Amino acid sequence: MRKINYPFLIFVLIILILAKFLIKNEYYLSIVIFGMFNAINASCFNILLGYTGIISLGQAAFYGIGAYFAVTVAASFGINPMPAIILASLFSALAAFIVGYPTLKLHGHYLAMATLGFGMIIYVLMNEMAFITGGPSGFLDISQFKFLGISIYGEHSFYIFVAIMFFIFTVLFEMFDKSYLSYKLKFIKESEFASKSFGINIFKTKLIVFTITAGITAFNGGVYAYYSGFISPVSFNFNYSIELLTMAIVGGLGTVSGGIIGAAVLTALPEFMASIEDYEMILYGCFLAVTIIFLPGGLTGLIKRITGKNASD
Amino acid sequence: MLQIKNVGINFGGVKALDNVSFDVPCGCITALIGPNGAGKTTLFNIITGFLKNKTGKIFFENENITNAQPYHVFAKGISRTFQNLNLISELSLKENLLLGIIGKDNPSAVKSILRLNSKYWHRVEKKIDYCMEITGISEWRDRKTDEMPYGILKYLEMARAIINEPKILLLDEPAAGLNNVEKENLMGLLSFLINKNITIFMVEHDMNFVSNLADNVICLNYGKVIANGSYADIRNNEEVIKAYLGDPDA
Amino acid sequence: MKKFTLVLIILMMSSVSYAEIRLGALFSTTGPASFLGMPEKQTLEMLVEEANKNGGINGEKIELYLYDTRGIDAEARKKFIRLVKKDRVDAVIGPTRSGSTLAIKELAGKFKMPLISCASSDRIIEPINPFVFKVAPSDMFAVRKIYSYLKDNGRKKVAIITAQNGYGDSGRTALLNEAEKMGIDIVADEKFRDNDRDMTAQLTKITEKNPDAIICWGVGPAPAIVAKNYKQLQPEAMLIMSHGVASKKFIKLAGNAAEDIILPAGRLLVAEKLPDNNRFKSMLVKYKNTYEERFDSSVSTFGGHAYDAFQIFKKAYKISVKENIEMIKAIENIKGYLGTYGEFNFSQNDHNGLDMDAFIMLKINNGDWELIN
Amino acid sequence: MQFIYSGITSGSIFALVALGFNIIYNTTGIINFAQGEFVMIGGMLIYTLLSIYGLPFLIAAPLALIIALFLGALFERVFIKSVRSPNEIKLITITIAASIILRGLGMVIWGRNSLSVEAYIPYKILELPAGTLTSNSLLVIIVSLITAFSLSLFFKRSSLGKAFRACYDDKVAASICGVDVSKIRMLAFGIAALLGVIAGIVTTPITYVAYTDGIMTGLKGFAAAILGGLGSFWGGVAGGLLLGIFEGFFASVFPSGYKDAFAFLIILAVLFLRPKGLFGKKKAERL
Repeated sequence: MRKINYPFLIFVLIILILAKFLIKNEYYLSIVIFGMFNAINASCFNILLGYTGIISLGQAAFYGIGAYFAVTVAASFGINPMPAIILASLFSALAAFIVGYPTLKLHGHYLAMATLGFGMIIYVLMNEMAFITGGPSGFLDISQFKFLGISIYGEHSFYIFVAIMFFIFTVLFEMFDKSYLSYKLKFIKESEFASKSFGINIFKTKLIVFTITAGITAFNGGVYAYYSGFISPVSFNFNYSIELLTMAIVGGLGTVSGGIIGAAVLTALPEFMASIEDYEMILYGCFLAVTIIFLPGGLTGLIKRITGKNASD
Repeated sequence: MLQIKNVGINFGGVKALDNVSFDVPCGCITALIGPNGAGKTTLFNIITGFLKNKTGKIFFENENITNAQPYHVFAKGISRTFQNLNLISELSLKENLLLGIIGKDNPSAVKSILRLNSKYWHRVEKKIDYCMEITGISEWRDRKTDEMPYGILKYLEMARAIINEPKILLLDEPAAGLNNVEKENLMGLLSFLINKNITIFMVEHDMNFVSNLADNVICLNYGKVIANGSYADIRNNEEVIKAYLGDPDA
Repeated sequence: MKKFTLVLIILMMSSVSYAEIRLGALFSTTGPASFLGMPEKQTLEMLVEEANKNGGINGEKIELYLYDTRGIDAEARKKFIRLVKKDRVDAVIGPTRSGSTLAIKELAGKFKMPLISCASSDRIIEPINPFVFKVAPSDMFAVRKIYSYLKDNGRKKVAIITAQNGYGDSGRTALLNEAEKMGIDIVADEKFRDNDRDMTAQLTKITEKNPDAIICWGVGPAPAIVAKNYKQLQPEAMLIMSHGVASKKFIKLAGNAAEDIILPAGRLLVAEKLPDNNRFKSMLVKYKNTYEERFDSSVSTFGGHAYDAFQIFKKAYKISVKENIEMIKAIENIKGYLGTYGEFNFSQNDHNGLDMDAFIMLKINNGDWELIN
Repeated sequence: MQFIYSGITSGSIFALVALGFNIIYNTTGIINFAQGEFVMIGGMLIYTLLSIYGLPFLIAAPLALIIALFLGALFERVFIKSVRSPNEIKLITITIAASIILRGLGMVIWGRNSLSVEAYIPYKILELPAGTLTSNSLLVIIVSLITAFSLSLFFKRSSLGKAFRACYDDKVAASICGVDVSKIRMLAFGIAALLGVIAGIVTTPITYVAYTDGIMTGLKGFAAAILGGLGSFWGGVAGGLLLGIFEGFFASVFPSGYKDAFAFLIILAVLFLRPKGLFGKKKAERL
């Protein structure tokens, strides 16, 4: 319907390519890689909250399901990483469907509680089903990542893979944003009552969105597991869901660039604050509070205001 | 066209609607009147599937739509407006109209994301233009709704309700809050719609408006139908007068 | 995005200062394991300062690069790469938690970066990674010490209650594995979470099984609550804790309920009470006194890990310079180092270097530690 | 049976936290994710006043409560009131931001170790049918119940309490009737902080306090409030007690590692079957 924002996509692409050639230090590459993982998750969260109005505090659980399912399936059945990740993504989507079926009838705080509860249950399962997951000590038996016969190992080659994945998802998010679907979701978010009376099957739409974002998050989680080479439940607890929430909000809800900018800033920020250690938490909180209080549209809104043009549409 | 049969609903012991039955005939304007709290909007909500009635049945074109989901009701060709508008303030007028149509057509999401259905979108754009024109709001098409005056929004809501070419239009107080000029225009628009063979069923308080337009008037009080007939009949009906002015004997 | 890359580029160009010896450290100084990471950090900072005052190692000053892992695997990974690639350190001490160590175990091999972990999980050194060492004794040793103590006292029916975290899980595994080998009968296997406030439900369940002893494996305040709940229910069984509570803070928290608890721990806690001819005594007392004087808080064996790790690094650095061999070979050559947890004898196949001797059995008596034989 | 006693002990704390959630929710419509942080601050305050300044308990406790009231009001002014064009999501996130700041302050001020204070009353083990309870746990239960009752009296009888209820029913109408809604909101946060600090004071001798404690306490309290029905006063109390008993029950019946999973499973089941919580009332909505 609306025109795709090609300058934005090209800008992202240039940054990604520039980063590849300019950043030689693996430390910075690893931060960018983490930033991209976070960005995809935060964008999924953004689609849920910023577009559809579903507050999901269980996103970390889907991320974890993806990571654990991919590596355990690969380890126990000897499947290649990529098919395992796809299976994990499908499995997570199925889980989201089953969970979403009863939960998405709830609203607001009740929905927040339900998704939070789901996240907690998955967290307990990750800890307790030690015969599959390795329990709290973590899962170490992760094979080397191979894709199309090329083995991907180390920050440099993973950067290329994750950057491609990230760019594909960004393009998809942008296309989604400009399609009628994003309107449909915004209608649901703004007025369920009006959307219902104009023939939108709210529940079905929400369920589909919830399922697909869970699938993407899990796919991302699977790749993350192979990148990190070790996973343990602490990476997928409630705190991570909250981190995603803050990223999406700091970046700007309801925009494609919101999740990306929020993830980039909040992934990079703690690295610069490493020297002030004790005060890092306070500063992080203040940064968040200041963004919410003074920047209604998040950082995307700020950029829009400064440049006077639309960064995302 | 729309048949209400013995519909009843309770809200915590209060009978909001009690054994309500009437028909909305095809191709004309039917008005539902009654004092505040008579159950008019409740009835609308039952018809459109937002409330589940305890008793009775609703038929649309001889098809039972009792307790159907709102989107099913809408798909049958029943479109409505609201007392409190229910527009989406963050979006432009044009985008608000989109809501009226995508729920009906349900275009493929995948095709839409991959941008494979551009022909369809051309048709949609044309429809939007057309509806904006007949409601007279074309010049503000790209403005955001929250910066528009109430009258324009009222028309926008009308446009949103007719863009999907409904068979019947349920209007909840269409004239409320409009000035006289706007009311005149609205009457013109409704007559135009009747000519387009769209049945209109409206809740309205403005008796002048009702008298000018309605072919058929139904009066509700305390959840009961107390009168049903032409405007002239209703005006002289004692019970209606009592309901509006209060019972002098009481 | 623009700003972000700009800052990135600036950071990339600003190369780091030039110190002779660069030592990296990763401790969990915030997050749930922060009360373990903090003494480690303080100890290491104290030692580095002291070493530099005394002319560094071989006359070279040590520059310390210390980062907080927040107890998160991903954070440990990021910070480890930062130490290796940006700060270009010679070796890394830490992380505090087993999970964080495991998360960077493979990377250490890839970057050929010597890593001396302060975490206890056996999986850190099994399978062996030539670059990864640990100074914390294996849970297996503590478990064996406990079991043999129990057997000596004719107690064979044991109930375990472990924390639902990496520390508790690793202890639980050791407890279950060693039980079979040593003929101990585990009658109950319960768990608690770090932030649980009441464990009477689990303890009641345990009591119904009539065990001879209850072994609680956890760190932080939760075991103190277990001790209190144990006192409340007054079961027949004796209560045994892990070395995770080997700190005066535990006694302070549990108060009266800590009395008579038995636990395996390093000698550091009872440094003064060791006989004068004990070969560990002088070194332990010295560390303990300097630490307690400087930070005004009682020493913990976790800080001792950092102490050992630093001493081992120091020795290895000297050896590697003297004999012109790699750092890891130098560590493997360290024999007979007397550390806070016993005598370290590293070898190519043993990257921990400790044995069962690492632990001694202690009893809490009148709010203080008491050696038992 | 023991699980019931232990469940009621931990449940009465959840109940106090849930009440804090409900009071703020009712007057402002916000879920205050920093509610658990108030409990942490309460524990820290009483530790500071008792152990560092060496005040007697009878001075320290009221002082802590006064500080709490002030802190809660300040919290509202700094974080909540300053949000421009507030909506639900923004307000939830600002409380998350606030909780991070409070936690960070807690760490900087009080350090990383768990702190404890001497028990306020002599330690005794009470033998009850099929279980035991310590005198300190009993104190927790009694204080929580007294607090809940006096709060309910405050809302029912006092004119200020009635103003709170008016705000809940209809903000606009309340302000027309001369209720200073802004002041009520500030007070609501004050009272919520007060509740948190009370919970912190009574639990610190038993369960200690560390700067990270707030997160889980807050989540459990939120779960209790939802279980009982958000906004329902006695629902929050019942939800808290039930949640405590559930946890104890599952720990004593199933492998205890899974107890949290079961507790949340129950909450999910309640939400699916009774979406408004066990005792929640449906507020009439105008379509």
